[in-house]
Amino acid sequence: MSEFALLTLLIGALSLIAIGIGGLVLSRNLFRIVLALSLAEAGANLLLVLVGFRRDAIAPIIEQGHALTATMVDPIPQAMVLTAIVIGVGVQALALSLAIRAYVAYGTLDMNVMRSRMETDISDAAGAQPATSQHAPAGGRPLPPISAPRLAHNKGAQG
Amino acid sequence: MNALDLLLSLSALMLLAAFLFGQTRVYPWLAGILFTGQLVLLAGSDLPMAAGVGLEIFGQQVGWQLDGFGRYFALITIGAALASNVYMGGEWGERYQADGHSLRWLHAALAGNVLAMLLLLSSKDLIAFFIGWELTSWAGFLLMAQGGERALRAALRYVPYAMGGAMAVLGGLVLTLSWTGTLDLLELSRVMSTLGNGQLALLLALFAIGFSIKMGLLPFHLWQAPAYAEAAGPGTAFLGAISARMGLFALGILLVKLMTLSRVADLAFIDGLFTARDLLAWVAALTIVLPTFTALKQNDARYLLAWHGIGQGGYMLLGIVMGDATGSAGGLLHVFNYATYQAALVLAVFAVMHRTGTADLNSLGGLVTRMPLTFLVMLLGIIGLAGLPPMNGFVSKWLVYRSLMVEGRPLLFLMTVIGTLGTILSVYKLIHNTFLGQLRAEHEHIREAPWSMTVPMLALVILAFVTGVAPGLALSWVAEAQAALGLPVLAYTLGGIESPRGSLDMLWIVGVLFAGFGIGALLFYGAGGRSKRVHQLDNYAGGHFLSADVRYHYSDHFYAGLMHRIGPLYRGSFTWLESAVASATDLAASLMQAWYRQAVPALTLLVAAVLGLGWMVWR
Amino acid sequence: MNPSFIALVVALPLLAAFLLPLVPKVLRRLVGPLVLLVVAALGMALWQASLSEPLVLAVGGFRPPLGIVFYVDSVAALFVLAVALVTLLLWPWGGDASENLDRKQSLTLVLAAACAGLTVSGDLFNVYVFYELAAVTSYGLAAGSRTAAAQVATFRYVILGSLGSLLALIGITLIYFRSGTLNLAHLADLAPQTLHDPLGLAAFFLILLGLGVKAELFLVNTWAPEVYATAEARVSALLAGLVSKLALLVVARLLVLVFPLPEAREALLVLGMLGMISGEFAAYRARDIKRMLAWSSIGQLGAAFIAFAIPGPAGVAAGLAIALHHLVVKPALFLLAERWGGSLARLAGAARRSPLGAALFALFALSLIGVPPLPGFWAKYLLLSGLAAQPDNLYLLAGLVVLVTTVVEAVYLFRVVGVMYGREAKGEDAGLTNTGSANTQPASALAGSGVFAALLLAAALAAPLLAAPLGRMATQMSDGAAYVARVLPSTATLSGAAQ
Amino acid sequence: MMHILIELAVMPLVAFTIGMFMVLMMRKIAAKIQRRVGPPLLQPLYDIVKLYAKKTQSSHGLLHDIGIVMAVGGYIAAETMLPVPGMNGIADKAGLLTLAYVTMIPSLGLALGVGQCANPNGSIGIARALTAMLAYDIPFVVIIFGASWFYGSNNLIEVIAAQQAGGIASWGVTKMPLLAIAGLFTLYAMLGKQPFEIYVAPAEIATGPMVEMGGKHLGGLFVMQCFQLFTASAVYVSMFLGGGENWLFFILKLFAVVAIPMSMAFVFPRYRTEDVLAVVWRWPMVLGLAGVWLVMH
Amino acid sequence: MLTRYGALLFAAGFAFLLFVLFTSQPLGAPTMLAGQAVLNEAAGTVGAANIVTAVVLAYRGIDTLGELSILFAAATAVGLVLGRSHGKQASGEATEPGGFILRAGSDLLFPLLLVVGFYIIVHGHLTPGGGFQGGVVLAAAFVLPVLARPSETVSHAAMAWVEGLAGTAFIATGLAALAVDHAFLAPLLGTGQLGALLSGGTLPLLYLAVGLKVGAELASLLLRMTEEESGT
Repeated sequence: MSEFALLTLLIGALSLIAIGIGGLVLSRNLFRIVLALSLAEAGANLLLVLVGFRRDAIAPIIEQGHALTATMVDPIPQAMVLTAIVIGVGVQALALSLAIRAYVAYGTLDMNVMRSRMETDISDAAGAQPATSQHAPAGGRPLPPISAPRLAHNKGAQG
Repeated sequence: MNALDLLLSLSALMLLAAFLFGQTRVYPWLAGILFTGQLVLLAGSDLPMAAGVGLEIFGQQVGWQLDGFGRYFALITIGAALASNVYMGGEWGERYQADGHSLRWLHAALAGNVLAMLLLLSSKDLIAFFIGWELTSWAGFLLMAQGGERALRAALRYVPYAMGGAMAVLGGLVLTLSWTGTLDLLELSRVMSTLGNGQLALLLALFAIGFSIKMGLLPFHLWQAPAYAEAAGPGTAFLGAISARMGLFALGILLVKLMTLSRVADLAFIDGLFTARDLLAWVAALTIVLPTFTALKQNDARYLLAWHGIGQGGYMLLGIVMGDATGSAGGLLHVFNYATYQAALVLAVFAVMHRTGTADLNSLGGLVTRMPLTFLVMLLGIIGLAGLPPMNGFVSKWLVYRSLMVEGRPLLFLMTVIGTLGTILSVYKLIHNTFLGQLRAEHEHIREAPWSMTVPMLALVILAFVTGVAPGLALSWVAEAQAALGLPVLAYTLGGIESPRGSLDMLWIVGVLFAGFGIGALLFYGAGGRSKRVHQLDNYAGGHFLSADVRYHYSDHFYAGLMHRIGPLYRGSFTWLESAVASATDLAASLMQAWYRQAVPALTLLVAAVLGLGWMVWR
Repeated sequence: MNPSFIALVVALPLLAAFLLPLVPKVLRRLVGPLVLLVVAALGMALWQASLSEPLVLAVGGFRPPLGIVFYVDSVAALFVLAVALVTLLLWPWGGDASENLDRKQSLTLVLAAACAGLTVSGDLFNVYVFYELAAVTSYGLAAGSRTAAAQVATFRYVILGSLGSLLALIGITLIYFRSGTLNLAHLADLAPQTLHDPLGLAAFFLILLGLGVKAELFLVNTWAPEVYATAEARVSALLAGLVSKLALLVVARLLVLVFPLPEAREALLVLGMLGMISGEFAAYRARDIKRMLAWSSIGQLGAAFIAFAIPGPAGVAAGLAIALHHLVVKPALFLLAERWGGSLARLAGAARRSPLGAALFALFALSLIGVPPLPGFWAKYLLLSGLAAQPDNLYLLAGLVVLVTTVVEAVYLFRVVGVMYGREAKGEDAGLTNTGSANTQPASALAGSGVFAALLLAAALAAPLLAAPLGRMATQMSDGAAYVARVLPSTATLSGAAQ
Repeated sequence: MMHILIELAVMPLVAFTIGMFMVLMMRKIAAKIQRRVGPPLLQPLYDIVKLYAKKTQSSHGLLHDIGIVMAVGGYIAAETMLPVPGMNGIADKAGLLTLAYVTMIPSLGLALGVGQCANPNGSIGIARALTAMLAYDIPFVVIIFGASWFYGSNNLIEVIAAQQAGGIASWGVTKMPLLAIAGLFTLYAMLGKQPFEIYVAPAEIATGPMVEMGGKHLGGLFVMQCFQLFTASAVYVSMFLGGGENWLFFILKLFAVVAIPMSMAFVFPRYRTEDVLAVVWRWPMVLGLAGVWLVMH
Repeated sequence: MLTRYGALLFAAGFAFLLFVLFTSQPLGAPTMLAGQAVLNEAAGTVGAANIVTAVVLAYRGIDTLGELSILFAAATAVGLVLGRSHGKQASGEATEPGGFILRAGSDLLFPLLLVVGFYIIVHGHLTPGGGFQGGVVLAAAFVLPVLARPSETVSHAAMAWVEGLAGTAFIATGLAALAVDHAFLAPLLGTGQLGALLSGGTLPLLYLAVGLKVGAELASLLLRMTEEESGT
């Protein structure tokens, strides 16, 4: 495989990662986010395979015709990719199922809307005011000096 | 088991006992006996008292040893605890429990404070010291926090200060370890003064800030008055008498023993314009003046006394910073003297509170006929606090003035005197608004405080008087403390000091003073007609009969003219500082919370990855 | 002790998890705890054995750089023990429909296996696999409270975590690209020639970001408050207490063995400082106890990152002390939070309703802010003295950050203590006062935190005795050369392998 | 021991006599300035005897009496600490600083006595009096500091000896003119005479500390005033005018100290409380501090 | 808008940085320190013609165990997220069955897929393919009928048994090695004739377990989601 082809593959893999991450960051739709994620993972996997590639080598399978000493590509990245793919599948399935449930609960797939709904839910569950409130935190901040009752008209009592 | 082990185990035992049956009637008796035993043990043991147990932990030896300096403070601690304990053991405690508070916890907090302080005072190395320091802080917190909602809130205000101080000390501790390789106090006293100026200045800053917070030196004093004033009665007395002095103890060790005052005086700032020692002296002097005049403004007796407690700390530090025999003796003696009359005063105020239910200086008055013993205690106490003869407060302050005069520090001297004069004004307000003037109708049938309360109060003021007449009694302990610390030792006599440049002999002074009073009495009672006693409620003003239900007691805004002139000079700039720090923290907290509410954390991750990678690749 | 048994700490919980749904109903609830007890016993035995010399297991019997190696030094063994014990203490005993309980128990067991695997694994990619395993189980557990908010929070967590894992995978790819091996010992051996360059550092940074997601590293920890606030308290406890520590441990291993470089330490130091500042300050304004604890744990982990950035055994000792201390304290606090739940304001008067719980909270708070003689102090002491001993000013700055944030921490923790011991909510607020919601198990939660408190107090009493083993463990862990020598007895075979 | 007992017995008499004539002199000077005749020679004594001899004597309680006793007794004690020609009392055991604080005791005694009377006007007066004390004592201690530093001693006996050693040239007033002027100023404020008499407010007695004082209570205060005049001027003489070589010179100096500034001060209108603070903290303070600076450099 | 361009810029920058890093040494000539050693030894010690399989199941067998567990965990987690509490398992309304072609096709394909799947699994150690690939085919075989006839559900219990037992089998094989050879997951039963179906010792057995496990997990994942879809 020529240098050019290898570089093309590398650029392809990196582009997949870039597109995936870019999509992940920019999408607000939950399903698009998951799709972007799988795109980026595909890029990473491709990268991994590419790293194990060896010029002028065959697949690491010993066949009857070949000598045992034939040049083979690195088998370890291939095994790693196999694992990585399966991991990706598991995570995506989980993400999708969460998306489904969230959609059922909130009736939207827009991340921003969901996030604000979630914030409200958290605050409600905690019985606290929403985070935007300007009130002092519960329990009060460090106290102002406690002045005796009739000290009010004598300002700045604590020196 | 040697003496210190016994002392500490007694203390621990008491803590355990307080937890187990602190609410019973037996406990105060037991604690009284144990405290007395501890006092006897302390006074009777040979110095230095070394603990039999020691630990090695993370390569550091941790041990305990009590020298003359520590013993001096330990004696005061246990004495104050004993008085508080007796006070707590009687009617006051019953009322406290009846109000729904836990006497068990109060006793436990007191015992815990004593144990923590003993551990601190007898520490042999900085680790043991820090352990004692933190235990003291948190035991103090426990004592402050009891006695209701306001006490709790005031105690919570103490937390950032205490922690800030502790962290400054811890920072100093690890830097010390890193720079000198040791934490043993004895070893450090040899090596610490050989550090470079920069390192020493940083250590001094860290430790001094930590210790000043405990002591309530400016500008770290704001927590102290509410925290001490709002605590449960005997707790206030104990805290006021000795708790803040742990900061002085630590500063004494740091400045005199470890760094040596001459080395501290070497640390010059701004082209030698002033040295670290000057700075400390001035902080002490300002601590005398500002809190004292803040006390003058207070309308709650407890707050008034607590603010004075802050101010009086300044005299002690100033004396020690002067570093000569007279000044340091004065500073150290003031610890004891102050403890005696402050505890008495606080107990007296709480006795009044016990009977009347308030410490508001605008709702009392005329109680002198109702509670004469408490009045006597307060009278002697305020004379001590104001530093007038014949009480012991005069002696220690006199020693400090004397030192400032001899050392030629006119402005510092002026500050101390201003503080004393402010104290006189403020304590007169205290006694006038409480005991003099018009008796309120609702207080007409009030009785004297019970014996369980008057006895410890009287014992304390008698002690303050006796050591005022014969300061040599207390000065023997002080001389021992000075020797242990490596200060020049004061040559004292029973009556004070003997010096060609001006001696002080309290035996003679008090003798003459009372002779003068005697002659005065002779002049007054010996001549002229007999005077007729007018009833307390039989008063006229401007020719108009004042019936008891008309409130004419002049209490509010007592020094109006003075305040008009000096009020603007101290208009809560430290309060402003405190709230500025709190607001800044709040702002930082809001910013950080905003960080954790960002909409697309993945974007942050991406940006971070790119920046980090770029940094790693092209650095 | 036969090193082959090391494999059991991973295999047994997995086996139990696989079989759990098939076990007869009567015995089903016993399986998990029993297996965890066995793992704990194994961990104990391993710890005993590894204190003198680390144990190495070549899984499948393949010689080290080829196959995967499990390496158990005393630190790893201790963490195996901790994994088993903490999981046991936070075990989901009930409170759910039977089927979901099965699932939660299975997931918890898998999580325990993944955590054990993380501690013992000596292979970079294997670490990644166990990390992902831990990640997926934690996602599942976090979503297990089955509220919509939890599901959204978990989704966000999944996305951030997956992106992190992706970065970590790219980092691993980079390392493999440069060095051609995945074995940590082998990498450590090769690193000075191959990996101590921008590429190696870039790889380290990517892995740091990736693993940092679980370790609540600053920049990638924004999930923590959301997830901890929505997940069940014991799940939050597991994530904050256990999983974060193991991710941290892996980062520390990588730092010590492969990247003992000033740049790597600086990165860790800076991120740790930012984590401490952001976490503790955010907690300062927290209004509900769960998020407060989440932020607090971010801060504590920041401290641990700072500690591991200190070179040499001192740093490792400090890091271990902080991590272990937090491992005990934070789960206990979350358990207490489970008992109370809700906003801080609603805690008013909690001390009256539950004096023991309030006292425990105060105890843990004191230890967390490092009040001697509680263990938290010794951890902080080790951290600070380690920082102070470094000549670089950045370390001193880190020390300052630790000190300042501790003050902030004390303020907000004691604000809570103050609320609990303060007056009860009155008037219109009284109706809000929660007396424990229906789906909590106050008694078991209190018992659990009681056990943690007992551990804490025991550690406080035995602090002088614990110092020596801790030092030994730190020396063992920080000795990269010994690791290499132990795993790869002779470097000659390596060059043979390279041919 | 014996000589102190003698001094305790004799000094009140001496001080009373001198003080009484000082009062007389002041009233005479005031009369001359106001173009009046002024009181006869023994008028101050008549006043006191009259008050003591009053038929109706009312007391507001023990503390009311004790306050007077303390006020008088404090000055008697202070006199014992002053070295006068032929008698040193316990001056070597107390010193200047102690003296300054002992002289605060009468103020406190008076304050206690007035407080017991439960008259708001009295309390207001005491608040003014204590404020005034705060005002004049601050420059006063600066002056004490300067003098002690200059003489290297706190002991009045040594201070006087050092001054008498070289005649007028070694007197404090020539060595430390600034401090001496500041001291004179302060002394005036201390005596509570015009224009600093706001706290006593003799013309409107109903709003001052004296409001509930009648009979021998007021008589006691008159006695105290005599003591006060003597004590204050004696302190000044000891510090700046070389003390008493013999009784004649001593008495002359004492009268001069009171008379000279009084002649000038009497024409000023009375200061309000806060103005007392401002005036006393400004001029004597500046002079005093400058004097201390000069002395120390 | 700024965020949008900024994000794109950073994504591109990330790719660019990676490009710089990955071109810092020549591609296509990997260092292969461990890889080459595996290539040299695998045939002899493991006996699998497909060296990737040797790596997956033998050298990095624990990775594979982990990965199976991830699938298991994901499936369990999905069950936890989607699953209902007792009694509401079945969906209420009957769903429309698929068209004739789909139904007939699925009937036709089911045995075929089964055969192909198992073939790929058992030849995993010889040819490209193996438990994962075969497992996916098996899963497809079980999901296809559900697509055709949505109302017919596959028994979760049976699926659970397969999942559990397959996983157990994998670990049990490893434990057996521990018992026999004192090494967890060590290859047992000799290497056999290189290239033969019954070679590579326990490798085919492990792959069978992997295949069944993967198939069952994936199938249950997919089925859960389809149930959720139809149930709402």
